[in-house]
Amino acid sequence: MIMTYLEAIADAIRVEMRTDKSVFMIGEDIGAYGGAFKLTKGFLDEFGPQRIIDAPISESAIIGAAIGAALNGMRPIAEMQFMDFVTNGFNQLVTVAGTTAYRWSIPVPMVVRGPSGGGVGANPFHSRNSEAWFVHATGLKVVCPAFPDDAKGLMAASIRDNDPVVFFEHKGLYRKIKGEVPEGEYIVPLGKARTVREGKHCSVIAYGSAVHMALEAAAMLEKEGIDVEIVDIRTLVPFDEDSVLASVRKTGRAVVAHEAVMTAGFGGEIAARIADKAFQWLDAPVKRVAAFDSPTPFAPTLEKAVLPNAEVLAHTIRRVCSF
Amino acid sequence: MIMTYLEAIADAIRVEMRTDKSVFMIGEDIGAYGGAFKLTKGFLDEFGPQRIIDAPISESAIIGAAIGAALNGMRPIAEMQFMDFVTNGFNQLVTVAGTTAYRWSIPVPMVVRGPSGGGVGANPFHSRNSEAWFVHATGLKVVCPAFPDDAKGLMAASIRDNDPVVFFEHKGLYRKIKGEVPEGEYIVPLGKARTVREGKHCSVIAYGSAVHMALEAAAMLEKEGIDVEIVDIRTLVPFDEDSVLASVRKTGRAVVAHEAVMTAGFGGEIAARIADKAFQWLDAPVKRVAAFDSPTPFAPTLEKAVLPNAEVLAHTIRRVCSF
Amino acid sequence: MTKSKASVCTPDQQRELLRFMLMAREFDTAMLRLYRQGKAFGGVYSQLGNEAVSVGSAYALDRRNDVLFPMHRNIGGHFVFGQSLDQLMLNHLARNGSQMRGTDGTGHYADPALRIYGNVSHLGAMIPVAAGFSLADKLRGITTVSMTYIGDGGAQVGEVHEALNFASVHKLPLILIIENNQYAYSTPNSMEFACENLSDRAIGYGMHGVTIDGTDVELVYATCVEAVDRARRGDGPTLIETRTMRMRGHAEHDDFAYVPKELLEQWAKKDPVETYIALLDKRKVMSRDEATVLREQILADMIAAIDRALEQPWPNAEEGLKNVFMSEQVGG
Amino acid sequence: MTKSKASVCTPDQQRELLRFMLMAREFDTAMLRLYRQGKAFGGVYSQLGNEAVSVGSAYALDRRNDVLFPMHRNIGGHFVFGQSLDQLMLNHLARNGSQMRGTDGTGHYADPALRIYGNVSHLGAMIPVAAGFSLADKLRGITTVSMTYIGDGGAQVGEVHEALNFASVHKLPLILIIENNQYAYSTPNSMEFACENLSDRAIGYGMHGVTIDGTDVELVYATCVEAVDRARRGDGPTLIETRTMRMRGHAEHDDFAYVPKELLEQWAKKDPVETYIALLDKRKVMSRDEATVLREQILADMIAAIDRALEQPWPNAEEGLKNVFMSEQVGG
Ligand SMILES: Cc1ncc(C[n+]2csc(CCOP(=O)(O)OP(=O)(O)O)c2C)c(N)n1
Ligand SMILES: Cc1ncc(C[n+]2csc(CCOP(=O)(O)OP(=O)(O)O)c2C)c(N)n1
Ligand SMILES: [Mg+2]
Ligand SMILES: [Mg+2]
Repeated sequence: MIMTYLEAIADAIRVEMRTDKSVFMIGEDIGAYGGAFKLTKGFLDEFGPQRIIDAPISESAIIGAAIGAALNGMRPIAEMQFMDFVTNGFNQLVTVAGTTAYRWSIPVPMVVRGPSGGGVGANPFHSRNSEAWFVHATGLKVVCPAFPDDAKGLMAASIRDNDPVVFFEHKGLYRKIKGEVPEGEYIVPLGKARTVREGKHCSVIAYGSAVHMALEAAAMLEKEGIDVEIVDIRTLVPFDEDSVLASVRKTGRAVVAHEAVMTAGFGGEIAARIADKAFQWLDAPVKRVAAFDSPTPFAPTLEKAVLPNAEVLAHTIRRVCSF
Repeated sequence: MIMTYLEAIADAIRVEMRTDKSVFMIGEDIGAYGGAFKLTKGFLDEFGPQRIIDAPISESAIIGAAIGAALNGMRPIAEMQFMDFVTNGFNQLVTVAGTTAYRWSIPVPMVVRGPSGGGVGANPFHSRNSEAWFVHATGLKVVCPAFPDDAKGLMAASIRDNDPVVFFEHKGLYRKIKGEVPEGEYIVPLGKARTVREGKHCSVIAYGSAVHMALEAAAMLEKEGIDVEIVDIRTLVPFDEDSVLASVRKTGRAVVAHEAVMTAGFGGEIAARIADKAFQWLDAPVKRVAAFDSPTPFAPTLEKAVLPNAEVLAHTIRRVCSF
Repeated sequence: MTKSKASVCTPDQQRELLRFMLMAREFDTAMLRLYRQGKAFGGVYSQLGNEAVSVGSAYALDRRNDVLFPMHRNIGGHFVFGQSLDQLMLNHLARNGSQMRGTDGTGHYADPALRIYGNVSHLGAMIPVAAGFSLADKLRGITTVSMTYIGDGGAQVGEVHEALNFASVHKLPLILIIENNQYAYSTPNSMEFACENLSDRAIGYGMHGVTIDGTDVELVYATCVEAVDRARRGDGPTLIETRTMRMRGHAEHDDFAYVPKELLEQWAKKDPVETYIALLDKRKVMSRDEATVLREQILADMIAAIDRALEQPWPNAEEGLKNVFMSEQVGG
Repeated sequence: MTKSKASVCTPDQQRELLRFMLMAREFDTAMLRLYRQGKAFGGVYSQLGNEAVSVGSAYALDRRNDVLFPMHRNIGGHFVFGQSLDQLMLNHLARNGSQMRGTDGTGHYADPALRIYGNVSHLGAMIPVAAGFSLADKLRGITTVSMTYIGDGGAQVGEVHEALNFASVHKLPLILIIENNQYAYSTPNSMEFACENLSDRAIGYGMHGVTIDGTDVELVYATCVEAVDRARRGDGPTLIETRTMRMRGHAEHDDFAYVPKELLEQWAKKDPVETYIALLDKRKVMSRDEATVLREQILADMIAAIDRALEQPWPNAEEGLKNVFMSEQVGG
């Protein structure tokens, strides 16, 4: 069935909630209103206020309550109205959720999810890509889907996972990206990259919105005879290092791309691993394409300048290929 | 004058407070008690309760009040009793402090400082190395001194800086590391690395406690004829890329070391930049030595296994040198 | 809730209060018009029904010495504090020449010369900051009253608690107005908190607290004057809950179907602008006709300022690639 | 503050309460001894003076159905909930065989079988978690009372506010005891908050609140029984402030020179254990001599358990290198 990225996520949650009574949702305005992005539209009617819980504006309480419910055998899904607001519940995620399995060997099966990312003229406080913080926190799984089918399958896998998962949905993809999505139960296991495009000249390692940027760049370069391979890592934790290295060993070249700011982003981790473990296969330095190290600005002219784009990526791939 | 790392930091603050009335401190138990680590011992007597402000246990209020005071022309120094508790004031730092210069062009001259790091048998909540979060946040300067003189000079520079600085003091170095420290006003500018040891076979890029680990490893390897160069980057933001690259171009080999967990740590950023920008000079892959991706455990046997150490670093340097 | 009887304001003050309320009201009219033309940029947050709060409260401050930290439904305060229409429109539309250079928009700007410090989106985050602003002056021996705002929804954020407690322990001259407009986005009071009055929280901080009708501009003003006096005397912060109704959606994209019609009708009778026009007419301070003329003039000015702002180009792309740190900035 | 008169407890209950308090008291004696021998590991946080709170509160719960989230001065509750001395000592000393495998220590462990969930160091962080635990059962149609604690200092943390408000809106069966022992580390009440009673915060959440003498174990018990009843009836959370004195330093490294001697002397007269021994003697429920024998036996048991724990090696290094995720664990 053809679905948008947003519909696919909603579909995953709906299917899981139908089959597993322990799954419930908690967040701001997710009930009667159906959520700021209408992702939970109709959920209140189907599942009732016991399982679609409208919460006060209290991100710490929302995440903390989800942790407590998870400790008590439920599988809560906590919505951040915008992922930016996770900074208000940051302590709960990194201090409590991320350390529980290690310390207590008790599962905390929960998902914290919400819209992240820029490019839609929001503002510095509605556009952040903060996935790297959670990767570095330890004990949290981190998921960043790029396509509707993956968004569905990874969401279902995240809900079923026994560890806390931070699930980044890119708001720019919500309604822009459509695709065929399997109906009913559908799982894409966490920790497996997906080769989105086969190519022989250069590997682009990307996730989230950057995968679409990579597809655009690849299309541009195809005309120039540059054949780009695109590996969508899909989950940052667990990280499918083998697939990434396999691709780079094949092409001998790599560019890492993400929308988050460059410095200390997950791209540094990926590039460092490639440069270390595929050293002998590399014909060119591993380059990164990412946002300028600033907040995401409001005016479209500025935002365009700060965020990475297909032109810059294509240019970088060209440089790497002619190295 | 010979001072401990802790005394040097206290000295910097004392000197700056004597010369600049706009500098004040705020934190928990920093007054009569002199702080959990006694860093502010005697400060209340010298500067009075107006400038040494004991605050309630409210990290958001402490950091937020510091931001407000900084906006209003003061130069506050906010103490986190342990740097781990910055997660409770995280939103203030990354959302407010880090975006103000960009949005408002108004200085927020403040320092958030406190003890971080492990190896002293604290527990998962008193041992975190979280500097990479703040590097990735944008708009925050990040300082991690390794020696008493640097600790003093960088603290003074941080206080005088017009941007918010997150200053990580390693609690394991507080009383263990002593050294000659210039008396009176002393500034070490932010953004300049320091070559702690000259060598020709391999560069170790490190900061904080890892610099001492590197010195230990270098001493071990010296006997084996491996001559290690150690670059202490001292500040993560701004990052002295030139010095790092110059060293690697010279030695042709690099190992990056920090105590923070490896994945998505600042070491990935450093390694990625080296692998990119010194590509043609590299005779071996850039390796990293860092903590295992877990919380810092409590029992000494476990903590020792999780944190990096000089043996592992030496072993890694050996591998890189024999590549 | 108490109701004001005789006016606490001089006729000049009353006319000024009305003028600022009309500016707030017509700002909304103008922005709504822009939104419908598809030319607005970012969310358009109406303050319809809240004019008396934003105007009456800011009006109680000494704008040369005190400081205003407005939130997203406080455009009236910007006017009281002397912000120009042009600057406001440039900031809202993120155009070239705006104080924020396009890095941010809406009412998020700061204008230190006018002693206005805008908000960030994260609700409650600026309250400790406002407290700290006053703290700085307290250390200098000066009393600077900081006034700031939070919604009935935002009042549940943890930082609000920390900031209020901190301000009360340090007896800081902070005034926090909880603008209870019945809804937080789609969420009604009943799902946000379980206390009777949000000002009941004051006792837990050992500070003065009061709940008032937020549609009565003179009551808001008088209550804030008392709070300002208390702050200046060194008696610490005040928590004021103002009861109003958010008469439009959360932002203009929201059709607020979740709000019962009767509730809107009931509150429409208490429209703060219309009732004040009627009152001043009755008091013979300003006639209805004069008010209408004034209002039309204000709207015309707004639209002209919007048109001027729209003529400005978007800021240059390079503005986004600098000034992340003050040390990069001239004089930084 | 109200004082209990006639006992609400049967003689058996009274003897049990005393036994648990003696266990709490002698746990401190044993740990202090260990500390002085240089064999303790991590901070040693005495609960001297707080025994009546931790015992009386936990004793009000149904330990097969309710759940305890203790904080760092609540060792008494662990005993009430049936934790074995050996397990406690292994956890405190982080030895091989401890439930946390050495990853963490002190009272931070969880024992789901006993319905005990320990704390993290970050004050206040477990309160929303405790609320969420009850929420899960509420969704299943079960009422599980969660009892948790915070200090007079920790009560200022933002998460406490969010959790209490959340629990009250959802009428969750949560009981939060604010253990006001006059100090937060070195910081006295006067520098922590400005309200009269910390239970005054209850009204701001629309929940029941009360401040009581925390040295009277039967009063604590009776107050908590009421709170448990309220929770079971579906009438939501309760906030109970207990007034006690922290009779030692923050942890044993702290000489608490900042505490006025007279304050300690004054509170020493209200020692919860000694006064209860005297009361039971007077009531002829248990003689002073019997109490002394019991106490000595308890201390001997503690020391034996410590000795057994100390004989255990540190956990194997590999324990640190696994189980960051459940998916790595057997059955995960
Ligand atoms: C910490 C945080 N969480 C969530 C949001 C998203 N959000 C923006 S406005 C809003 C509703 C605010 O309601 P209220 O505080 O009552 O103010 P009002 O808009 O009604 O004036 C929400 C949930 C936010 N901005 N900040
Ligand atoms: C969020 C946070 N900030 C700071 C600390 C450091 N700290 C540990 S205990 C303590 C004092 C606690 O005082 P109180 O809450 O009154 O409890 P008490 O120890 O007196 O029982 C402090 C400041 C912490 N653990 N968590
Ligand atoms: Mg509202
Ligand atoms: Mg206390």
